[in-house]
Amino acid sequence: MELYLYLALFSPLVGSLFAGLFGASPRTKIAGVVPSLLLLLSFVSSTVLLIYILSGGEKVHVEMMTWMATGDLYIPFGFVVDQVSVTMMMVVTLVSTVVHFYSIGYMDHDKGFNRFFSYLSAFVFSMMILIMSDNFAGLFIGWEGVGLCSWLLIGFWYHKESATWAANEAFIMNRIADLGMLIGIFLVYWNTGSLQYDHVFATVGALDKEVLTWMGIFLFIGAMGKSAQFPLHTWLADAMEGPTPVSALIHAATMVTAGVYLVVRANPLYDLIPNVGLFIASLGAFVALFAASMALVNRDMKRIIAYSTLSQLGYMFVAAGLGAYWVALFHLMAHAFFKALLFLGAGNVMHAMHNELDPFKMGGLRKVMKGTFIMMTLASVALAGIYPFAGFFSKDLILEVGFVEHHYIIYTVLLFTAGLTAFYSFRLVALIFHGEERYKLFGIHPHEAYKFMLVAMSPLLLLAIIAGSFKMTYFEMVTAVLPATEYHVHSTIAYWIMTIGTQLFVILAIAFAYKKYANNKVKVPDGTSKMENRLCYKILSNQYYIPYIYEEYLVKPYRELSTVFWKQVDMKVVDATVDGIAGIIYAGGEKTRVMQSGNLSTMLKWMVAGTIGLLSFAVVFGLAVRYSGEIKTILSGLGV
Amino acid sequence: MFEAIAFYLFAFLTTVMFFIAVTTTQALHALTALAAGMIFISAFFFILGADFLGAIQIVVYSGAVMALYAFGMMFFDTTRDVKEKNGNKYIVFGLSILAAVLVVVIFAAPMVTNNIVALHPMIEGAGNTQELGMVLFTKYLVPFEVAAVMLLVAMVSGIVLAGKKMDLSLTLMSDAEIIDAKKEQHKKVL
Amino acid sequence: MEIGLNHYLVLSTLLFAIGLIGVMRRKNLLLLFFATEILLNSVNIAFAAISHYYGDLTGQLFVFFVIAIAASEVAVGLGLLIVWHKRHGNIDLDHMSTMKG
Amino acid sequence: MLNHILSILIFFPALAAMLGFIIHKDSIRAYGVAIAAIEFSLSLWLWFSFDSSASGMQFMEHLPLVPAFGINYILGVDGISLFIIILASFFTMIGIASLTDTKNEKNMIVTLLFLQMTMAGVFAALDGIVFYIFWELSLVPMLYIIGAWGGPLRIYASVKFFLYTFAGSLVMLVGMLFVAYFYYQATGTWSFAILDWYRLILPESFQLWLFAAFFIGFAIKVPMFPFHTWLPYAHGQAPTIGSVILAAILLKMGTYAFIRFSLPMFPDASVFFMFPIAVLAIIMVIYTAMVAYAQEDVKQVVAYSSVSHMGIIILGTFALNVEGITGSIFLMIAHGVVSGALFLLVGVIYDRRHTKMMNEFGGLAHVMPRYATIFGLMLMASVGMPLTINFVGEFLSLLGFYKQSHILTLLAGTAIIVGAIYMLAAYKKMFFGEVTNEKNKNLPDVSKRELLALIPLSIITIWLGIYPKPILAPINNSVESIVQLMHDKSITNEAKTRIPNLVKGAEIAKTSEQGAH
Repeated sequence: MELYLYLALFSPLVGSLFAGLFGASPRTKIAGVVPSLLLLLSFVSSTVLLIYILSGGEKVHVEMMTWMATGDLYIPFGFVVDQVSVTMMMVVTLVSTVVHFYSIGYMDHDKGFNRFFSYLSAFVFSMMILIMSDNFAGLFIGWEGVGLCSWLLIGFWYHKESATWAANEAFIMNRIADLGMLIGIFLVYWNTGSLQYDHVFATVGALDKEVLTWMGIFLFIGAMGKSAQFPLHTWLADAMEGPTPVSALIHAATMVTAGVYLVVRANPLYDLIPNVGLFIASLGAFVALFAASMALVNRDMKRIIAYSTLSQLGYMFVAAGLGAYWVALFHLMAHAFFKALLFLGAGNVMHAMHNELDPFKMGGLRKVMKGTFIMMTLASVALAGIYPFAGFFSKDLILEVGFVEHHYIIYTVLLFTAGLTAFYSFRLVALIFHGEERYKLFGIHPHEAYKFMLVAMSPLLLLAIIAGSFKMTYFEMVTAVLPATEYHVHSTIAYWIMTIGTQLFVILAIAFAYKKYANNKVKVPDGTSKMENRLCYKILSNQYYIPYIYEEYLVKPYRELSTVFWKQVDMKVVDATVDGIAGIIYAGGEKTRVMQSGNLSTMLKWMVAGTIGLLSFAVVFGLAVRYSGEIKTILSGLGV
Repeated sequence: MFEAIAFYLFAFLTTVMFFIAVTTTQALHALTALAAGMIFISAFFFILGADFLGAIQIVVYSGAVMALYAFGMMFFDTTRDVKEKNGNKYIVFGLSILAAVLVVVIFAAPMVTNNIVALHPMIEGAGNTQELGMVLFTKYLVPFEVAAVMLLVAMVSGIVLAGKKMDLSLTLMSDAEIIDAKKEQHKKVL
Repeated sequence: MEIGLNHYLVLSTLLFAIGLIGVMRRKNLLLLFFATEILLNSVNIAFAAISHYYGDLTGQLFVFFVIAIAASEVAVGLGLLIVWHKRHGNIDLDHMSTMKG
Repeated sequence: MLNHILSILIFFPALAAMLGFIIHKDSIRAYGVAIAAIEFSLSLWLWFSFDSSASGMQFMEHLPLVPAFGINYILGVDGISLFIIILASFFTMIGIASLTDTKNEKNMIVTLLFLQMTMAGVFAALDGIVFYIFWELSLVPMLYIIGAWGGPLRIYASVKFFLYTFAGSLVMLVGMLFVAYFYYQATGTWSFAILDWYRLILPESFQLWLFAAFFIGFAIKVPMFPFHTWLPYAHGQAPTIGSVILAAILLKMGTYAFIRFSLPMFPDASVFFMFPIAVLAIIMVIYTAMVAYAQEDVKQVVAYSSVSHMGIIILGTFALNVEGITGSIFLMIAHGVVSGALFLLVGVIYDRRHTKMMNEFGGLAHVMPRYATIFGLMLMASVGMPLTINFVGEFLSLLGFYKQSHILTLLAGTAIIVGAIYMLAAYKKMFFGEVTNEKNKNLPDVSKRELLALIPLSIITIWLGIYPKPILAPINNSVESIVQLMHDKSITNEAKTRIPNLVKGAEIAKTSEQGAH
């Protein structure tokens, strides 16, 4: 099994290096095909591992080599495949294989084609390290690695100012969270003496509650950055500047879920600190609602999906925070499938619309893009959580968790958010595919994407539809390592009322969205309509003014403070002090130069004065030696 | 008693002479007073039993040095009053007295009076000159020779420095020649 | 009225002070030399007295060397003085300011 | 020959430099590269014959200079100094190899070889006076490099550099003399041997003063806030090769000396001053990172980033445990590699455009993709990306200091944020966006000669990031002996608790002391 582990782990790296070799040369198909095939290999290996684990195999644990060893610290490159990581491996390799093949078509005309595949495969490699590592340091390698690749990929079109800005923002914001993560790792090390998961989680129970709480908080801060939880969420929407396959892979399916993975992975820790868990759940619920509300009015197709991702991440954190780790992981998996599908569909639309992102400028595309239309609709249905699609099984389960755990506020918030989710998803679908063909106003001639791109997307479609049916298999597998709590509403009637009520609510929201946006009266908004001038619309469309606040109250002051530090403090205080000291000596020389008047008589007087000075020294020191005992007593009396 | 009287007498005389030497406006007076002071100082040497030094003091200082000064003064216009335009007398006197007081304090400090062991104790029954000679030509032979060489060098340099154009004798020259020589000298200087 | 070392030292100090006064107030270089001679002599007295009272000949030897040095100093100094006088026509200290910094 | 390899390492380049004067101008470059390559291979040989399982000094040489005052020519290396010596010879080699159109090339190469002598001397010396001599001598070639080949303000910069560091080291010299005097008082014999000094147990009050005296000398060299202002001038005016050597090696003298002198000699004072120094280090990290962000000149960004990273090194040093000190030594090497590479990279663009202002550039990634890639790699190393060399050092340093103070480590950890901010901002200004300046349109990408210097550095950056063990293990052994020595020597209870006791290391510490004789 170790062979498969290494295959799964390193074939993306090989792919990345292979594509990297062509980095500077002009576009060659092979630079895209080879990494994709290698990823397929990785996927197959992961599948083999999954089957092995499913058939009751022991977890695969290898230690490749020592990384750092000093003092008591010992960090190896160790990898583990257990029920949790194999789930993640499946998700990552599957989605990335699909995205790779899709990208061969999508990036067809881009001159950075080779570079793109190099970055993308490097990302997959980092992600694999993140999920397969058997210790926190290895996790951190992957954690930073995906951050780096995300920076490279968001800023892929580096000639665009907005892209590079977004890349830097994402990187720096992640870094803020990574600091929390790092501190969490330090805490773990100094309290348990190791960073290996096995050892840490075995000893964590014996620790002080306060220490555990801090540990949990700092690790979660790390998770907040990667998973773009409030208040570190702004980067995710801006990250949509990157190529769409990147958004599908990194900013929907895999990287952003790393935070959830971390919490799930550290479940023995979080089990011991339910308070932190509750905080995580509350934050998750808040983010779910918060992000969904922003998605309601946004006019950027990709941003809408990004906010939806954010919202779904909130769901996952609710589950993870409430101790339903397997539910969180399950939703993570299901979400990865339909959200990646949604993004790839959006990529097709963008291609067709020549990179137009405003859905109000589209409309009626279902006639020309049948395949994409079906896929996006089904993905949206899955996202909305309609039976029997994947979302129903995973998302409704989270609602149930909230209900069963008696956190009714969270439950209500999530339920409401489910309605919002359905609304904005179908608002998008309606605006893009139904109604009048508004794109004609802009002189665009849309066309369907390459066939093989649609074929590449089909596995995702299939999974988005049927993933729910794996629920029990999955449950049995993963609960070998995660707490096996089943969440059932006790009374059957209440269960049915809840389920049907939710379904009805969601369907109503969908119907409302269709009614409002799928007709021919929809016009391209020009800022004059009544709704656009409402306060709440403005707040929502400006993302609660949070980016603005960050820009005004964090970024600008930082920039100005930096300039002040440089120009005022460093140049005018610190350096000036040093120069001042030198200046004093120099000026002293200039002043005392007058003493050297050249007049011998004056100089002789100075000589006498100098003699007197020396003689006085002799007297003073003589006296000091003579009376040293007395001086010491006086000084000690003064407390010197 | 005799020693005390002699000490105070000569102390008074030297002080006065030296004081005249530094304050008078007449160069000749100063020279005379200095020479007298030197001779009086030799008296201290005799009182202290350092006969050899006393003799040297008279010979070298009062004789050679003073003679040199007297010669030197012949070059300069000594009849004229010496102008002393000192800005602040208080500084001069203040500094000097301060220095004197400090020196006294240092010497009077008890630590100086203790712990001094003679390196070259006086030899009983030998004259002062003999004693000095024995030390000087044994332990201090090299410094002595160096001092001798130094004196020789000083003598040569003194002659070389002062003795340019010594081959011209003013008394043997006619007036015209003297004027020419002076002109030539001025040219050189300029 | 025993005359002790301190008497000599005080005398020596007094003469030293007089010498210093001379050094500081004389503007005529020749008279300045006189003042330095006074300084040297005052120290000589101190040396001789210490030598006497401690029964140590080193002091007297020092005096000897000081006198030798004083003699050479006068020889060289006067030579220089004469050269200077020949060049500038005066030996006034205030005119010697080529060492102005 | 192995018995005298350290002397050979030190004096071979100096002799070669003197011979260099008679070499013809056209062949001086080949000569310099050859000498530096021999020197580098000698240092590699040193490494291969180095016994990395031992913690004490190796290759000791002993030659009396002034026996009456215990001044001896003592040399030796342990895991701490070994790699810095190798790094120094390595940078001399690639520095000479990558020299581009320098006027008076001969003088430059001769100067660099002299500089190599002083650098090897500083890190190999085990006698206070010999150390001091090399320490001061190292100023002279650098002064000459800045003053003769620098920018328009070169005289100001070089004089400032010289006087500032010189003033600091004089205070250090006074401290050294006092330690030797104390040794004389305690034992009746004079000794300037560092290993002898290690055995002195100084009273705490003496330690505090001596620590302060040494601190001033070292802190200016590091340079620590607020003594850092000579560095931007020196870097700003120095030619590329000067900046590279200055950042890669010369700055490390300060931090190395902290570990060699301050910690083992004054353990109690180290504990006493730990928090004030940590606060200074944190100010250094954050403040200079912010200043770096405000810079308009890319070389100044790198210069200030050096100061910022040195803050982490100081912090790791004063963690006073094995993890932290090992990390800080590793970070010295890492920072040497990375900042050296960054200065070389800045030199590459300066050679082409003769400006270092970032607003002159933009969109360079289009024009010079290979350059952008290598710069990106070094940038990521500089911001501490895992699997690059810097991360190992930074991680260990911060990890070590976390044991001492949580809050301060949290503050110092912001280095990874602020570091990312200025580096990414600089990278964005230079490489991203459209090519706006006409002059940049046809810039040639990195040449073969430049790659010769940059590729090895890139390889080291990644190789040691993934597999730091060959370096980490010897460092670890030597550090363990030092930490144990500190623990054994410390007087105050505070120090006893702050400095961990490594029971297994006790034997090693003793043998290293005996090795001194």
